[in-house]
Amino acid sequence: MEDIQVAARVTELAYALDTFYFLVMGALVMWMAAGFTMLEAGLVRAKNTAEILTKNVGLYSIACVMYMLCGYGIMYPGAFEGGVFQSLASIGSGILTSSDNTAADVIASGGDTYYSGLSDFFFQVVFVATAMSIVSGAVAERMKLWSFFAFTIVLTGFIYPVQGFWKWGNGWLNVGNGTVGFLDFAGSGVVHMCGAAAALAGVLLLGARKGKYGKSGQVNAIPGSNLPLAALGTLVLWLGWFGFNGGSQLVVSDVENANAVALIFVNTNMAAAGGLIVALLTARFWFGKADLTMALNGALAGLVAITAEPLTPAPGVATLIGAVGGLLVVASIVTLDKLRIDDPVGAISVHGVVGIWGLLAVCITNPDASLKWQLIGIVSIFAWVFSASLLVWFALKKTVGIRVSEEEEYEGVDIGECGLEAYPEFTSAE
Amino acid sequence: MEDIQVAARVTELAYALDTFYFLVMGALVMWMAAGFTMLEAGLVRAKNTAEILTKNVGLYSIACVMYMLCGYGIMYPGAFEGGVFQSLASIGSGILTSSDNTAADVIASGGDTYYSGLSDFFFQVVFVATAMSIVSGAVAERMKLWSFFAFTIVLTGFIYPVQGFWKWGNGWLNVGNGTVGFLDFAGSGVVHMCGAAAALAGVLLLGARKGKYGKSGQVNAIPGSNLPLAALGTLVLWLGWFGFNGGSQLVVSDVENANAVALIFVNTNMAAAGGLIVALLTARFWFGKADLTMALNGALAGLVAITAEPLTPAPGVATLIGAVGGLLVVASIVTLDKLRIDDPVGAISVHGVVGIWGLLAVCITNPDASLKWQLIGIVSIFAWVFSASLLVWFALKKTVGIRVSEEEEYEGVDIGECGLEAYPEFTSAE
Amino acid sequence: MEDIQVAARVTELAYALDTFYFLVMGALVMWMAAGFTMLEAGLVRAKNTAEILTKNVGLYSIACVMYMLCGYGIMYPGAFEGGVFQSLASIGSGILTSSDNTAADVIASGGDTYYSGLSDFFFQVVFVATAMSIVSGAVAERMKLWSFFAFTIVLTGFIYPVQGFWKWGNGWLNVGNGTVGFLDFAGSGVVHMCGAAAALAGVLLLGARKGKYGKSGQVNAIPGSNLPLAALGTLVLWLGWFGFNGGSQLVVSDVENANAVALIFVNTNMAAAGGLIVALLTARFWFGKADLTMALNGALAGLVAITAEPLTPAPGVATLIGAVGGLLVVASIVTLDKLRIDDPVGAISVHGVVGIWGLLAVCITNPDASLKWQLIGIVSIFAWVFSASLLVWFALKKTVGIRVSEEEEYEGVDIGECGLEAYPEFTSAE
Amino acid sequence: MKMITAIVKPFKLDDVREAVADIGIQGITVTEVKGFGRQRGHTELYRGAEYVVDFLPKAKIELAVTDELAEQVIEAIANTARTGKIGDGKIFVTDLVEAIRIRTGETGSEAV
Amino acid sequence: MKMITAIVKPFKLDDVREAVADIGIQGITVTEVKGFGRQRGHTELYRGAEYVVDFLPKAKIELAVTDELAEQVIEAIANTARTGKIGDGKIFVTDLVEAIRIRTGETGSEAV
Amino acid sequence: MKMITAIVKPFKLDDVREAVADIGIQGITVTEVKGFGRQRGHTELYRGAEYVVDFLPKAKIELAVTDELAEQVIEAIANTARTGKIGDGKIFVTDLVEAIRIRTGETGSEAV
Ligand SMILES: Nc1ncnc2c1ncn2[C@@H]1O[C@H](COP(=O)(O)OP(=O)(O)O)[C@@H](O)[C@H]1O
Ligand SMILES: Nc1ncnc2c1ncn2[C@@H]1O[C@H](COP(=O)(O)OP(=O)(O)O)[C@@H](O)[C@H]1O
Ligand SMILES: Nc1ncnc2c1ncn2[C@@H]1O[C@H](COP(=O)(O)OP(=O)(O)O)[C@@H](O)[C@H]1O
Repeated sequence: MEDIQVAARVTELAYALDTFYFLVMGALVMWMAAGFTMLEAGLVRAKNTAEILTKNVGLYSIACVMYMLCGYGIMYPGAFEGGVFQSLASIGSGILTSSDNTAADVIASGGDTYYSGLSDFFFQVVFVATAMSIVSGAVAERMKLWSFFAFTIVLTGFIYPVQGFWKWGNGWLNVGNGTVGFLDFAGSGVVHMCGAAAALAGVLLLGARKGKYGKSGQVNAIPGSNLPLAALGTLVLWLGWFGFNGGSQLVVSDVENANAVALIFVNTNMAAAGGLIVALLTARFWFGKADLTMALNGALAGLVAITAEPLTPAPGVATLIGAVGGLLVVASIVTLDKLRIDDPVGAISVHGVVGIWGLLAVCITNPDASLKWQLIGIVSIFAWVFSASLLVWFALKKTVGIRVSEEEEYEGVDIGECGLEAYPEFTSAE
Repeated sequence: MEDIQVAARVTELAYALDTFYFLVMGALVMWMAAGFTMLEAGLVRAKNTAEILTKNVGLYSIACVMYMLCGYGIMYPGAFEGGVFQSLASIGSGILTSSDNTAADVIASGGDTYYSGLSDFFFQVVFVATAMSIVSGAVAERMKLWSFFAFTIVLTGFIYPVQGFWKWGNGWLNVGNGTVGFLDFAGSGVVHMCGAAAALAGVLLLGARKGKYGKSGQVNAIPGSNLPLAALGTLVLWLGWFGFNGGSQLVVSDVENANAVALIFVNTNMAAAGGLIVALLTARFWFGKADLTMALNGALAGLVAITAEPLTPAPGVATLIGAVGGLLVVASIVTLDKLRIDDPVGAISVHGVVGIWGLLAVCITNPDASLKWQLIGIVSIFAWVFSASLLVWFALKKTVGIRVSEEEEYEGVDIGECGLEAYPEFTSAE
Repeated sequence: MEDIQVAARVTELAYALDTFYFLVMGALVMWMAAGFTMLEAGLVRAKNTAEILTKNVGLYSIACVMYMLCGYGIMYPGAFEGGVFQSLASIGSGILTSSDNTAADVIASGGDTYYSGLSDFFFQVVFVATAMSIVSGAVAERMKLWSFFAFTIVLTGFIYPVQGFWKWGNGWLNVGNGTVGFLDFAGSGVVHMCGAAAALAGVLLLGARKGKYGKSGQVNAIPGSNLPLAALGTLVLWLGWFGFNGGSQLVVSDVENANAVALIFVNTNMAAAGGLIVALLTARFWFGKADLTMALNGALAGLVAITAEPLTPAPGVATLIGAVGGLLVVASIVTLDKLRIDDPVGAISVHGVVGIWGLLAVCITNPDASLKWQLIGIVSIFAWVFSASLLVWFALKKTVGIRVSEEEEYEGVDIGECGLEAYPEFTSAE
Repeated sequence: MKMITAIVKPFKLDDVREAVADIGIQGITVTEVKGFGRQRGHTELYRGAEYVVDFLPKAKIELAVTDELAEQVIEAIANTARTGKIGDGKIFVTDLVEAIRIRTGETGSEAV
Repeated sequence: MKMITAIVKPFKLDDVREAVADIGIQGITVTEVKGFGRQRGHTELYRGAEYVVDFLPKAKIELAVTDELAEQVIEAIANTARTGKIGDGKIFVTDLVEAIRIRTGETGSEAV
Repeated sequence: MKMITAIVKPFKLDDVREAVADIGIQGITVTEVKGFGRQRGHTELYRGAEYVVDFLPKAKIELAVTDELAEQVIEAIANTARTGKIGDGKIFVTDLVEAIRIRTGETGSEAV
């Protein structure tokens, strides 16, 4: 081989490594869909389990299609020349043409074009599904299936991409190409708080599950039916999060980036561990018992907390950032219950409250961050997603309705919506 | 480093990347074993769950050993000098010597030898297990465990490799080194339809489960006992399929191949999403309810449909190919029930009927495909696998028997075959 | 690019590939935490399930924190200049600084520094969690939760790292830089037997579960409550083990190492298959039934057996090494029961007895191994871990106590320790 | 003494328990049962095949009471469990020959 | 009125239900129970240890009937549930003092 | 004949079964029930919210016996099931009008 050929081959190899890395990370994020599915299936009652499964696999599929049809075009207008409208126009010709960077372009770019455009789409599409999964847990056990899917279409095709564009599509929140301004490395805000804001809007219009809050103000427990599934779901999410945060570095093919990805893995893991331990201890001292479900929420809180900035903290600091998340999530779950905001799986606390903490915590370790911009980002994303979602939920409520009948809720949405039971042979205590 | 050294190092790096990619993809395919296990465990009754678990972990293990002993040698005669007989002869010396391509050979090949031979074996062996997993679901709840294992030995060691050789071993179906002739990128035919054909032969000789079909012609439902497991299994398969299709590109180490793998990931994902949505809608409009199990089968149908050609369709087209699969699978499940072909998990519909659709759909997007060759491939593979399997099932039926006693079927095969219960503490309704 | 630049770029690429490989393998090992969690949750009774889940997610988190705080420093003193004390001292400054190898250093090292230091920490930390997971299964259904966590702190922060240092930290067992002396490739001894020794010490002080052994000497079965979870856990471990063994090669970026990793994958898979088949057959012929739980233990035994040396055996030999493990594990489980050593999940047999077999089996295929050194390694690791653990368990027993009250054991530790039930809606037979 | 056995809709269980507690009944025993009555089960479709759910979950409540209280208890149960819709359930009364409190050995109306 | 309680093999449940429905019985209540009788359970091996399954699942069927129908119902149950093998079960009959249909308040034989 | 119904703590079930077997009783039927008695349930916290477990699992044992054996059986059950703590349970006795062994058709005291 001649020199020039070797150099080109090296550029191609780097492109291949980065693309492969991106795809593997994306596959891990896709796996988070299984995590949310199991977590939520474990935390609802048996009679609502088949429906929550249906919601989760359905929302993932709808998210993929909507994001392909228009979401990706809205969020990354440059990705398609001409943006969303052209993208919509191209449905006939196959949506997302399968054309990608040519070898010649890549080599000519000297490494600036460092991964396949389609691998980027793949990574992005699994993110939007994550945001939507957050909603399904919060509205569980009482929402109409098809109204939920209708909302899914709007959130994944429009509401999410718009604010995603603000930050990651190089919109107004992404000042100075992301070096100053609002900082959100992998999406504590863009993905997690976004999902939580949409969920909160839904929960407010939907109301609490029957029997959750007593007349005399007491909060009744409605225990989850299958905690092994909840634990499995949490561990799946923990694993998937290595892809979520680790892939958000976007490149791995040189020493600096490889080190960065390694640090992100370590920090992601440590934050989850810190969150879990502190939530478990908090539950132990507050309630007297080692509440497993709080520990699981604590791990997820740690993960959400570190997501906004997994790269600048040292591992010990990452552990502490996660630990604070673990404390906050327990306090938040209890507080929301006091406020009679009924969130069966704790999604609003984990992704919303702790998402905000994660965004603020960026200022602790990243010298480029400013509290002002973090607040601007939080407020603007929350305001947009919450109000847009509220509008959609409201429209659905006034038309097709969003809540199942009282009788259906009593009997379980499985029979009503899906016509089957999740565990038909196991007697369930009433 | 001198130039020549650098060039050699680059070749080695590419070899390492491709091998690593191949192993990661293979690990994902291995993970599909867990997917089939959970899917099938969720769709059978509680009293037959331990046995279906035993079948699945057992068949995977047997498939690995048989494919090592002779299957790989039959399918890829060149892989061992001297082919299967030499391979068999080499048992004493350790089966599959651990020797692999030397660095010198690889460098001398200038990149033509681009991955480890053993990584290829690993990838292939998890494929054969996939084919066999398809069978276990279709014959569930009534077949004798050890007869099933006997069949496993023959299918994985002989029946599968023979037709695998026809196509991927560069046999008669692989005209022009795979550029013309029968096209089956990752195995809609060679793996999925193959498994379905073997399953169909078994089901025909085995008969339906007691109580499945009424005297007056009605079809009775026998609900699956644990739908969260079925959903988990489907999501595991969905993830594993990225390896199944993505790994079948075989190379990732340059721009073109990296792009190809990325496109395969995207198309695989979109086809599954399309299949799920359409199956869910079909069930909704046909049966009036959002039947979760149909949605899950729909996702798998989408995956099977795109497997024959995940590389030429644009993502939108891939979605549609999957969507048609989702429609077909619902229709096929209902039709097979009408024909009194009792397939508890829908395996014949998902892998057989939709596998054929996938093979035919190649003609839509791949200009190199010809309907003639696709039909030749379908007919010849089906004919071979079905008739060879029928023979083996028949021999088993006439000797050791393939069906458990009526009493054992009533009490559940778990107690009869495994001596234990899957859920001993949970009262099961009868 | 100039020559020198290209060469540097190639070195960087190799570093990136090795780091990425290391992280992916580490993520697979982290996934083993889910495997242990599901396996153990499936094999205990329903009333003790939430607690075993809590133990598993808790121990993983504690292991991560303790290993960061001091374990890693003890095991690899060079990793932090100044070792553990400096490491402890650095808590204030963030524990494990996030600094890593610079690009300049890497290039200057000419490839000798071939992966990120943090990726090494990540890989190592998931190993220590594995060791600790082994303990939780053996002491299940009767140990106090917080005493268990106290032990976790000591094992992961001190007992494990000390013997880990002996071998992998280049201590006295690692003669000639690991070429002669005690050989333990991926940790049949350092990880698995270590965990089993700690478990054995705990079980001896703890005693058997109430009702496990009758007055008249009979051994009573206490069936696991959820076998699909046990099967899932086993398959998760099987998958994770590719990372466990495959990652222990540490490098993948040239032909030789890529081939080695491929061979390790193949051998790991074959050993598990061999172990499963033989355990299933053994159970069939010994007990008359295809005991699924024995098959699952057999697969794990095969994996443990090959872990000490997955690189020198040819695949056929690896299968046999695993097969012997499968035989041993069944015999060992029955024997331990005869000795009234109550291990609900078979952890001591799988990881201890078969771990020893794996270490001895190194001598069969690796010419560098010596029986003498293998025995020295086994005895010294076992003696250290067992006696240190015994001391800690004893101290805990004499102070806070290690066993729950008889009443709590009867009612299940879930209510007592966690204040909730794993399956609150499913009636459990008593 | 009388043994009163009431088959009621499961979601009425808590109300019934409170109603009889108000009269002073301190002990009841509840069993999950399946009822076939005039109220028919429903037909579902699972994978396109029919699925007749012809039993309905009911709660069976058993109360041992003194003869004096019987009438009052029956009334309380009937009033609380009534929804007016099909499937409301039944109350059966049998004679109780003896009752023993295991802990103390008390018998007769002391024991119920 | 009589309360007829039959303990039968679970797989005979559907047949029994049809048989008594043919006589005109409209309501029955079924409970899953465990029976210990002359029919012994079996011994299994789990992980090499003995595992005595000494209870057997049975279905308990309760029917409140008028005195006239009692004989006929008992016969129908006995004939349908009989397999001739050990473990076929038993039928017990007790006197029913009163029966009330909750929905309508009807009592006595109107109510059964 | 008498029908003896005992509500006992579940973990006493095996002891009771052995005790009555010693007297020669060959058949018993066991149901899992939930008991509300003087013994109250406990309050748990789940995710910080209260969770009243106000029913307690109990085992209901039913035995049909001849009049002669009744006294002895009741005593055996009471003695075996007694722990002296609250929640020990109760024994109820009703008259049995008839008993039939389905397999053989035997009736009366032959059948119990
Ligand atoms: N004759 C009977 N014997 C035993 N149980 C009965 C009888 N009649 C009704 N039941 C029980 O009562 C429940 C309610 O009965 P149903 O006929 O639906 O009420 P209604 O007569 O008010 O319509 C049934 O599901 C069944 O469990
Ligand atoms: N005396 C009894 N009291 C209560 N239940 C009984 C009695 N005898 C039998 N049974 C119930 O009937 C079931 C069948 O009894 P079994 O003795 O096996 O039948 P057979 O007498 O026809 O052999 C038992 O499992 C038990 O549930
Ligand atoms: N009057 C009753 N009618 C029906 N079941 C009763 C009655 N009294 C008690 N029981 C049952 O007996 C169980 C034990 O009763 P409990 O009041 O706790 O015992 P004690 O009277 O010895 O304190 C209760 O849980 C309930 O199932």
